[in-house]
Amino acid sequence: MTSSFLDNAFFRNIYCNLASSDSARCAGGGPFGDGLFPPGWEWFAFLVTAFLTVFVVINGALLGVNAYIWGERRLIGRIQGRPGPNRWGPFGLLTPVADLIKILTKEDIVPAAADRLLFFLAPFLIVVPVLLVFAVVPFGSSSWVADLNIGLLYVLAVLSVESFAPVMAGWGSQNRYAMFGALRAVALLVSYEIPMVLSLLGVLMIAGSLSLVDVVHAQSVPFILVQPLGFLVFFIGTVAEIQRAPFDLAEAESELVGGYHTDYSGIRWGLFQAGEFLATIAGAAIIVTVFLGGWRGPDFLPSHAWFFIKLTGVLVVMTWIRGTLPRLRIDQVTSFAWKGLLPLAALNVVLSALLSLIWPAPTNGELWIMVAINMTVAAAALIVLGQFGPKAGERPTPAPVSTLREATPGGGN
Amino acid sequence: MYGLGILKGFGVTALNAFRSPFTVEYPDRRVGLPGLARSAGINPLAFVLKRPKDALKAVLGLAKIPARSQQHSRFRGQDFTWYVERCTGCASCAKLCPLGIIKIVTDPSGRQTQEGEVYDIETFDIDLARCMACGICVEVCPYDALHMGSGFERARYGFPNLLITVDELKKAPKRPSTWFRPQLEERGYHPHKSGQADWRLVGRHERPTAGQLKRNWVDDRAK
Amino acid sequence: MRTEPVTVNIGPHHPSTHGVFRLRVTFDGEVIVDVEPVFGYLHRGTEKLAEERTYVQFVTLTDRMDYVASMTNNQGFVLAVEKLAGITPSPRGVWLRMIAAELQRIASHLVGMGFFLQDLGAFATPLMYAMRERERILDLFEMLCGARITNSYMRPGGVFMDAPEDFWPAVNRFLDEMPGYVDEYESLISGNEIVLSRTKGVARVELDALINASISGPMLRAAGLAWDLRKKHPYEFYDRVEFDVPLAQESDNWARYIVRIQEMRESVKIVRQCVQQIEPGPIRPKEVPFLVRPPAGEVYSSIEGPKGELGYYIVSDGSIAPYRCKVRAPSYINLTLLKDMLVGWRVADMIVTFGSIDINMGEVDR
Amino acid sequence: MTALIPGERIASMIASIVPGAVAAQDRGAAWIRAETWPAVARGLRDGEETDFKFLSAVTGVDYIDHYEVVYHLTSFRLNHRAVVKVRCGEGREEPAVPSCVPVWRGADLQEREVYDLMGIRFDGHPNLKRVMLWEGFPGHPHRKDFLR
Repeated sequence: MTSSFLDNAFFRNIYCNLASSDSARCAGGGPFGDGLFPPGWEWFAFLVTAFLTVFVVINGALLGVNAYIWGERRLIGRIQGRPGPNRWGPFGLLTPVADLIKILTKEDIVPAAADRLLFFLAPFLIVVPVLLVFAVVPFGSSSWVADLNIGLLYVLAVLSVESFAPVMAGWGSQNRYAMFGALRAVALLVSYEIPMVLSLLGVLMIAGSLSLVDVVHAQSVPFILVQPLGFLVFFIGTVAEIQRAPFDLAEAESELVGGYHTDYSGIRWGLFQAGEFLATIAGAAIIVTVFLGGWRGPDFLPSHAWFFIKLTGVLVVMTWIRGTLPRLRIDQVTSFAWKGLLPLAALNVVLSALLSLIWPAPTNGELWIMVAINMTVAAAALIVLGQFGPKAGERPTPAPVSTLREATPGGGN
Repeated sequence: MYGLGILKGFGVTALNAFRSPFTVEYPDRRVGLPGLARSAGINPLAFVLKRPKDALKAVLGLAKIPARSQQHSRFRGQDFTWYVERCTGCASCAKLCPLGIIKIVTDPSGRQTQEGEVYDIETFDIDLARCMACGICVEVCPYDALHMGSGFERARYGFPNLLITVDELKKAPKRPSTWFRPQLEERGYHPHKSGQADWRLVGRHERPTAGQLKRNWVDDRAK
Repeated sequence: MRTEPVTVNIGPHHPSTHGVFRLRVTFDGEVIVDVEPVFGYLHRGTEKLAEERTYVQFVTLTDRMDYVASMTNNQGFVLAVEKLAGITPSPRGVWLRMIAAELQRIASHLVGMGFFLQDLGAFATPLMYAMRERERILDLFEMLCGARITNSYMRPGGVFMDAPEDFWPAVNRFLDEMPGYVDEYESLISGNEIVLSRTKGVARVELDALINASISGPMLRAAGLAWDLRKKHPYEFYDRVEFDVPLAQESDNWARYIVRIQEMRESVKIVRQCVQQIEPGPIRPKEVPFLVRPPAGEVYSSIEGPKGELGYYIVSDGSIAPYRCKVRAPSYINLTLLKDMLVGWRVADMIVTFGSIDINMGEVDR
Repeated sequence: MTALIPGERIASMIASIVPGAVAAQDRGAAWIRAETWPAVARGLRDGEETDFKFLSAVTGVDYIDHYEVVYHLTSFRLNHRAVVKVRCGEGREEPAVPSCVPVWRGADLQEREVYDLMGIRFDGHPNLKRVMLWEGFPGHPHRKDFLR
């Protein structure tokens, strides 16, 4: 562990109050003199502080979910010409609370044919991995739970565990709508994982580290400028990975009613919703950290404020996308990943590799040269790829209707 | 280029996000300080000085003012307006109701008015649970005794409570809709703005003078 | 790998079946292999009810068939009754009927377009925009006849009540703003590459198949056949107004959508001309009694409803009620080719195709 | 204007397609013998001067002593319309008409509806099942003797 939550002054104070005997971390003792625990009990103090940290982060994330649900509903309401929820509490701020109470008091229905173990496990599996992501996200210049040296790898690994949950839910519900949703979710997650990981490679080459804290430190120029292609692919990949519009076809309430959570009710359904919104926030946090310079910003605001401003900005853009775009079809989604995003990501990797061969440890000026080169290549690549993409007015090849119709049993309708 | 159409769509939604919502919030509307001050009819500054408590509430987003959609005077409401003074008990409404939900029991009273013989109405039940507000009963009423109502807040627990009886019809506030009553429109009547309408107001004809009555009932018959 | 087809019941309680409609669909993976529509969840026996109701009473029941286009339902019925009973309607009543019917066509197409986009998966945004304008049309209807959805505005011989004075400025304001709103939908939807790739070429049907299957209305015009009863059989005063019949050639979901969008523009043009040409006078002839008593005989009269050819076949035996009243419901007959359109496409296309046919279950089941 | 072909004219047209097919005629319509109906339908659809490619409506009417099926035909090219009726035998028992689904696909759902609500059987219909009501519903509601 290179550094941990004890870098944060707030938690170090707590720790040092509990265990001032740890002279390595608490030079000069705690602010309030001797610690609570005698020497030899540092491990317990560490445990208590760690628990406190996790408690703060998890509850912060869940509060963030509530705030985000409110914000998204208000914003989409305004986009659609409605006021959005404004009845309960000032400006409707208590609406998520009311929703939560409603969800908690609803009947928990379990289908008779359900595979109960899978059915019960799935909602938890969708929430827990996302919460784990927040462990490595640096919220401020010295605020993080853990600074893993394999932070980015950890994020991708943990997020890919999440793709089990839709399958478990879909299979466990023994519902055909749910099964469709589950299979769609898996196809989506598998397809978008690859361009996402590839798009991060460029960042790693420039930053020279997998640690998210190091990535932020390396961004004297935000990587959205240095890695425009990488950002584009990663942003689209994230939106697809967390299954929000226009990639929400695993839920697709107009087609599959609710997708893999069709049969869930009450708090289990609520966990799915919470998981989705948590994933959105986590995805946005990763985007902010990796591409938008994390907590960095001019000094007139504290580093946390910069992080949350950027996070809010990304979330607003995601909500805006959701309010505007219709859904894609499953074959279009996957072919977009393989034919559109994957070549872009691969190009980005090659380009970044070449550039990092020239400038192994780029200075600020060299970064700006990279910005210029990358921007040019990105624009050229998008224009070239746009020629190959399905243009307006062009028809996709229809499915072979005639052969299928012959196989159809029975006559007309 | 590919993607330009999508960007155009983003422009449309962003533009709409800054327009004011078109929702009519019923029964009340949340307002900020300017809205509350406007509804009170004074400027916001004076409002803060005069009613600081309400002003604080408004700033916190908790103030509300009653709101209601602008209903046209022709709106076919649920509650019927019935003028016992004009009704002769002819039961045209009951006969021509497409669903047969009006039940009338009459008794000859022997009284005469200028418009015909009057029956005592013992029962005049309108089963609102099945009423589809088509207004044919109003259309066929020859003496303008029955009018559509202007209300729309008649939600009740249970179907029997939706039955309008003759007593309720008699007691109900007289706010007739101007549906199929052009004479009310000509007089500028609006059920929500003009207050209650007297039975003399709502008829198609002016009240005949004594001379007209004599001409109608005595002179013409003598011919 | 051995796979087996899966049969799924779409509906009757499904968010995208536009009412209580059920489809028994067999899927091979995501691909549709077989479709069997199941109707009747909203069957109310309207045609039977007509046999026990007078002609004016039945006007109120026509509202309940296609409840997003009640004005055109009324219009079709009163035209049939007028033809049967030999009533010449008052000119002002006819103009008012045309204004109401064309406004209703806009409203119906707005609903069709909005739900089509909703089925595409747009998070209710185009639907909300469509409802915003429909709301204004319903306000106009409230001015005309006191009701927003179930209007029962028309009577044999004209309409039952003249438009109030505040109707005319309101309708002019609406007509001035509506083309701008249509432009807004177009810039939100028509250029959107996702919409294009989802709808172009999907559920294509040949024109000959459409004609053979008695499909009418925008679906026919989206296949390139300029068949519009307002042009070909100008009932009311449609020969006195100028308008174009929008056509598309592709006969796919996109063509059906774009034809509806263009028809809204044309309807705005028609209403504007009606407002200019309307003349003062009685709204219905004094001599038409409330209890219309047509001579014994029969009549088939059809109009161009928002969803297709809306026909009424009335057999009269000389009494005050029709002996038999049959409604040629376009929504119902337009579903004839549903299976041919859907087989071979995917789940998502099924819902979108369903939206593009623009049916109304009240009219399908009657 | 969509012209309505008078009964006499349509009767002579039908007679030229299938001689002896017309059972009766009046001002507005022509009655056809049930057994000749499929051939007549095909002729009406493909004929040069009839050209009834579009079947507007199929209606069943209960005339107490017999049932009738009324076909409203439209031609887009010639912009005219005709009414053709088929009488379903005598009496109220077992009314049946040959189906015209092979000629017009559009008759598919409409014939099913007539079968469901009026109880007229369409021989040769590929999928003659009830539409609005469920299988096993007693009676046919559009018949005049149907009691609620």
